Amino acid sequence: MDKPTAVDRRKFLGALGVTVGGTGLAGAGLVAGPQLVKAAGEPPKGKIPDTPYRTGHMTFFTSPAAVLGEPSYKGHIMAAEEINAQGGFLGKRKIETITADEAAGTDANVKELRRMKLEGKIDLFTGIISSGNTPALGPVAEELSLLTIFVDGCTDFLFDKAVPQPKYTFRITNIQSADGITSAIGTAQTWPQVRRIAHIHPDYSYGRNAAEHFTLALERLLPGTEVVSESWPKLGTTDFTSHITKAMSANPDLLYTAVWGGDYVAFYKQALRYGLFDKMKVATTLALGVAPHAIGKDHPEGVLAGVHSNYYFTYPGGDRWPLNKEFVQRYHKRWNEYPNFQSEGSYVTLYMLKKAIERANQLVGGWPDDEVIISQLEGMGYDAPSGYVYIRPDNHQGYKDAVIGFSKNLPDYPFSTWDPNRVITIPIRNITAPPSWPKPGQGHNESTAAADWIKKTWPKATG
Amino acid sequence: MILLETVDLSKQFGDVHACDHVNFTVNKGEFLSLVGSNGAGKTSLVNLISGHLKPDSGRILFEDKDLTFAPVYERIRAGIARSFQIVNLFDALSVFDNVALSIFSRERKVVKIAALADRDQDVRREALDVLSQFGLAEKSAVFAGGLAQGERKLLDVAVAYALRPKLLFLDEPTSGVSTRDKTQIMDTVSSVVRAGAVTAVVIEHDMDVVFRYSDRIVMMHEGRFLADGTPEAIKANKDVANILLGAPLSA
Amino acid sequence: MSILIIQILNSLFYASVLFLIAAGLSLIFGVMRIVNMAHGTFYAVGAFVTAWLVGRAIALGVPAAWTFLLIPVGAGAVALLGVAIEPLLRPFYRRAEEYQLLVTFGLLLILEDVIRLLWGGLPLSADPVMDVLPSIRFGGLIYPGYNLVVIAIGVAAAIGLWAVIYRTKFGVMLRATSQDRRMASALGLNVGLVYVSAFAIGCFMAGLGGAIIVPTQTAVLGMGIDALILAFVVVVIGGLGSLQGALVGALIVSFVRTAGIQFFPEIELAVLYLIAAVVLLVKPTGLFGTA
Amino acid sequence: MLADVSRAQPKLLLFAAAAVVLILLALLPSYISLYQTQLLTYGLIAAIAALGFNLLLGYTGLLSFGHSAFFGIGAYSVAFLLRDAGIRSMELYILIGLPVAALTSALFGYICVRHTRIFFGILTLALSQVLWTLTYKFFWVTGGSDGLRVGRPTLLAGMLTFTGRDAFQRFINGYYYYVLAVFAICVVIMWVIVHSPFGKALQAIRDNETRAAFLGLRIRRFRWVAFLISGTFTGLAGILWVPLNGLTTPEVLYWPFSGEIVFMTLLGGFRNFTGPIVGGILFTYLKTYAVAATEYWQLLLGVVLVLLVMLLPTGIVGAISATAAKLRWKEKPA
Repeated sequence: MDKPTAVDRRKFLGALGVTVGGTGLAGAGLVAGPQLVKAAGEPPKGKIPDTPYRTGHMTFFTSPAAVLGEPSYKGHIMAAEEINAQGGFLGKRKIETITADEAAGTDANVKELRRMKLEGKIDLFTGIISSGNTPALGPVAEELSLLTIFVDGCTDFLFDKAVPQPKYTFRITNIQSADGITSAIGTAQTWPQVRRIAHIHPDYSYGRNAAEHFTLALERLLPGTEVVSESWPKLGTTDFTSHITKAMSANPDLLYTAVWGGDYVAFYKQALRYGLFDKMKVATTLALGVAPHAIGKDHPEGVLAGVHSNYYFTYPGGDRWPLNKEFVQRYHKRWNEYPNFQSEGSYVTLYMLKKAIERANQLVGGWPDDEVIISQLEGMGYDAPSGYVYIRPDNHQGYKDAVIGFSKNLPDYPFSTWDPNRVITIPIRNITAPPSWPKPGQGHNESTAAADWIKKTWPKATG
Repeated sequence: MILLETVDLSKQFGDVHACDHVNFTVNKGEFLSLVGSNGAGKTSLVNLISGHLKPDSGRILFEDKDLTFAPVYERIRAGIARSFQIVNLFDALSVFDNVALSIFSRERKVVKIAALADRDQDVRREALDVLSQFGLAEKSAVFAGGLAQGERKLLDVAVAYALRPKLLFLDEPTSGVSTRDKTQIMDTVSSVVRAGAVTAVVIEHDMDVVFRYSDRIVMMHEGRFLADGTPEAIKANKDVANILLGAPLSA
Repeated sequence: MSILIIQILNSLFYASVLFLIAAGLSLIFGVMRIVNMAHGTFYAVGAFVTAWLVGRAIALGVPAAWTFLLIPVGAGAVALLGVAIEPLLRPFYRRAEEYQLLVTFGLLLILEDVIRLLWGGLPLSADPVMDVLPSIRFGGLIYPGYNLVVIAIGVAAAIGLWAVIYRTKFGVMLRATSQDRRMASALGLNVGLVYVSAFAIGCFMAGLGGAIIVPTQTAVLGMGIDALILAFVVVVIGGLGSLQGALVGALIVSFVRTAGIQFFPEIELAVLYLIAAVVLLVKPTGLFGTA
Repeated sequence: MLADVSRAQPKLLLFAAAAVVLILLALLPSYISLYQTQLLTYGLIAAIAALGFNLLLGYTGLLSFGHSAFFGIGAYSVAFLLRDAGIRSMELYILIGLPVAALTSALFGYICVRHTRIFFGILTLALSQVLWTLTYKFFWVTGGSDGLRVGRPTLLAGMLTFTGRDAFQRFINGYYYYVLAVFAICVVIMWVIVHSPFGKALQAIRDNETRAAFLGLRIRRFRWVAFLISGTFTGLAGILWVPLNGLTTPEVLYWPFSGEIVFMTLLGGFRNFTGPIVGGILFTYLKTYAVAATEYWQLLLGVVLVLLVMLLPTGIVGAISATAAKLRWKEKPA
């Protein structure tokens, strides 16, 4: 590996386009866009069948991961209801949704996806939370020539290896590697003095990936940091006391954890009572991402609280980005809770598809073939509640600027939320490998293209 | 000539002497009865010899081969077989299979995995032959579990007999059946056994049966041998009489 | 040093909960000869019921200190559930083990979904209970007082159960029945009653485990399955049907687990199963098992 | 002689019935949808697994709660063969995978058959879970929770390859017949085994261990060999399953999957030869449609299982044959 050059950290972070701002301000890449909900501009061309447009939404309805699955489903349903209220796609084809439980297991999910396509005759497959499932289902979707837009299941592995040349598969949320890198940048930006790092991560690909990319990026941003403790609790662990004590025994400056969902709730409640938060800084990837209302008021303030580097409902806030304000209002009205990044992702999925269908219809008239719709999805830019979303044509991956904030207890919410004045945004293009970058197995054997890209191109920060 | 010999064979359960330095010999070709009140140690002795129990001390010699601690299957191969007092069959298998299995085992064919059991004509012939000797031929296709008690007793013996042992222990072959069946069973068993020139040791309570069929009778009491002789000699033995009458021993 | 103490306390804390679950499993097997695959789910029910009750109570403005009383209530609820379910198992007492395993396995599947039906997917927490008690200082570190209570309850449960089984008339009935069902009924014992109460006690233990742990953690879907497997490991090591076995097994498992987390995180889980397998090899009935 | 007649006739009927079923299965794909074909393929594979499992439960009287281990071993050896040796031929998968599965079963079996009843069950469970945790933990070898992908193999020594236009459709249809053939062979082999002297001996051991010992049978050895064969069959199922599923994950090693194998066997009935076959196919459909029908599919399966054990302890085939027997009884009064 070529020796990294040295640059000043402030310059470095500047070059990465890191901005720390209030939720009232537009973050990087935000451009005030048209209202989200509005009747289609041009009237549809040609004859449109009024047969329903069948979508299959697979997500976690059972198991601990249901805390992520339900928001995803709710976002999908809300978008479908709104679109159907206007008569459906192209004003004609109402959206019908059949669901399946992702918790049935990867192998059962493969079966179920085939059933949805071959028997359920779905036009679109969407949903999916687990990064263990997209690499399994992506190839199947290609196999079935089934238009598929994954909401999450964010592993780089999907488009790096499992489906290197996607035709039918897309994914809307930021990739996994962005999580680790975002937390690393957030850490370097906020606590440049930390050196001793402890890790507690769920023992599966997500935790492994987060740890690896965080460490890689931090080495460059804060040279001389060392890993002083590691724990790999099984996903679904609820007793973290020994992991917490182990981490504390190494007296680190910072604890970095990718634990999420019910596990995270159990974790922070125990960590709180073990005085962990008084002893060290804490950075997370998904702390507040899971479901805003799942995190209690007792959650400590000032934790670098990740949201899967995607979206938190208070950002962009105020009237600066009405798209989000109105989305959150409608969502809260519909479900009596606040959306998370899954809700936003599955909501935007249907609207981007809607836009692609409308464009395709303008091009070819009538109901467009999937091929035409896909051509419109590729390279599409879109103003979403979370900001500007762009689908890269080469790997069908949706990109939006990465965001991460700091936990704070505000009077206006019954749960811990983001500090409105301290939100970190990073232009996504600066923390992911560029389109041309070789994928794993093409001249390098790093776990992801991003990892290789960081190792080869990132300088070492000084000062 | 001596077929089986035990030397000071002993077995204790707690402080109960099931077998107390028993020196037991069986001669080739005889039909021997082992008698004595319950708990006299008859079944324990058979269990020790057949390998169902491990002795505390002493030796078991069969045709001058030491089988004291030999595993059960070696004793079977050496030629010792037994039936059981409480019928011990393969209830979910057909009567035919119950007997056939003994033959397969004896012929070392039981390990055959790629051949249909019913296609082995030799075994089939012999099995049916054994069954007809025991008067069970008609039942061969019935599940062993579906037989009447008397038939089950016979089949239990037949299964042991089909091993073609040199020495066959029959543990109360007539227990739990009506008097009429008793004679019928014993007639069958003794005739088959004698016809097959198999040495047999029968544990039996019914003295009429014992006196009628045995060449020699051995009497056990509290783990020891009390008397050993021809039916006539035993009949004459006072101790035996007392025991059988349940009276205390004079000696 | 203080780290060591705290890790030991952590292990004891974990052990007392494991013991409550495993002892119940063992008791049920010892008396009824049934390996209850749904046992872990009873533990989960205890957690959910308690968390839910505490949540309601706090919402109704009940002072946190009083919510302590809800812990036995939660456990009791599970005992009642046990009483309700036991008749379902009666037809299987004389049937082959595979049937008992499968019917309880079916029960597990059902209860797991019923929990979700009642309480949904979000984790429930009951930490107000925990915060009633202050934390204790160890050198530079602190340890929640409540966890010491959990340890105490574990110890109390062990002693209590021991006393019931070896020092009371009912205990004699229990042991008699576990020795020989027929003999017991021949002696005029009401075996049916013994079974119900044994099952209820077993469920109560599991429920108590869930009830005391939930304030320190959260009630989440699937917690029962993990608990079941660990309880299995415990009883396999200690010996199915043995109380001492459950105790020693729980201690071994939790200390090994802690050591695993501290020193060799990679094979933390595998080690537990290996221990279980090894014990079964050298002593199939477990360290204290009979039968 | 009587015996011969009474035994020969039902056997002839059996062969006739089997032939008919086989022909029907062979004709089916031309009448059912592609999806049904692949689901049926899953079913046949499950049937092979259950068939092997039942040699242990039904014929030897040992309840294994760890057969997921052998299914998983089969599946993962294929995945490794593809990833590390670049092998794509289904035949090679089977030729190399089977010995691996056999060795694992031999090892596990050697340890497990020292015990019976519940201890046997728990020991198999514990050992299979060791395998599960290792697969789960050593993710850089096994892909951890992500599992390993397996592309479509070539069939019949490369004569059939599946790439390009509607490869998937062609693969499913081709693979169905491939699996059907293997399935038929497995059924014949297993049928011979259980009707061989060895098979009879196993049943004898199941019915009455003591007496079996007094026929001179070396009980533990027989159990061991039975375990080995059983595990190998289930391993073969795992081998056949991966290419169809496209990947393998630690889930197939996790104990609930062992539970599913037991479930399907009881569903069909473990006292009949055909029980596990019927059970395997039925269970595949049952679970697939339960998952599709409701998010409370677990509850559904649970209820089915409980009702099954309560009302049809001998399984579906067992119940049918019982009723059939009753009817026959009515026809000719004894």
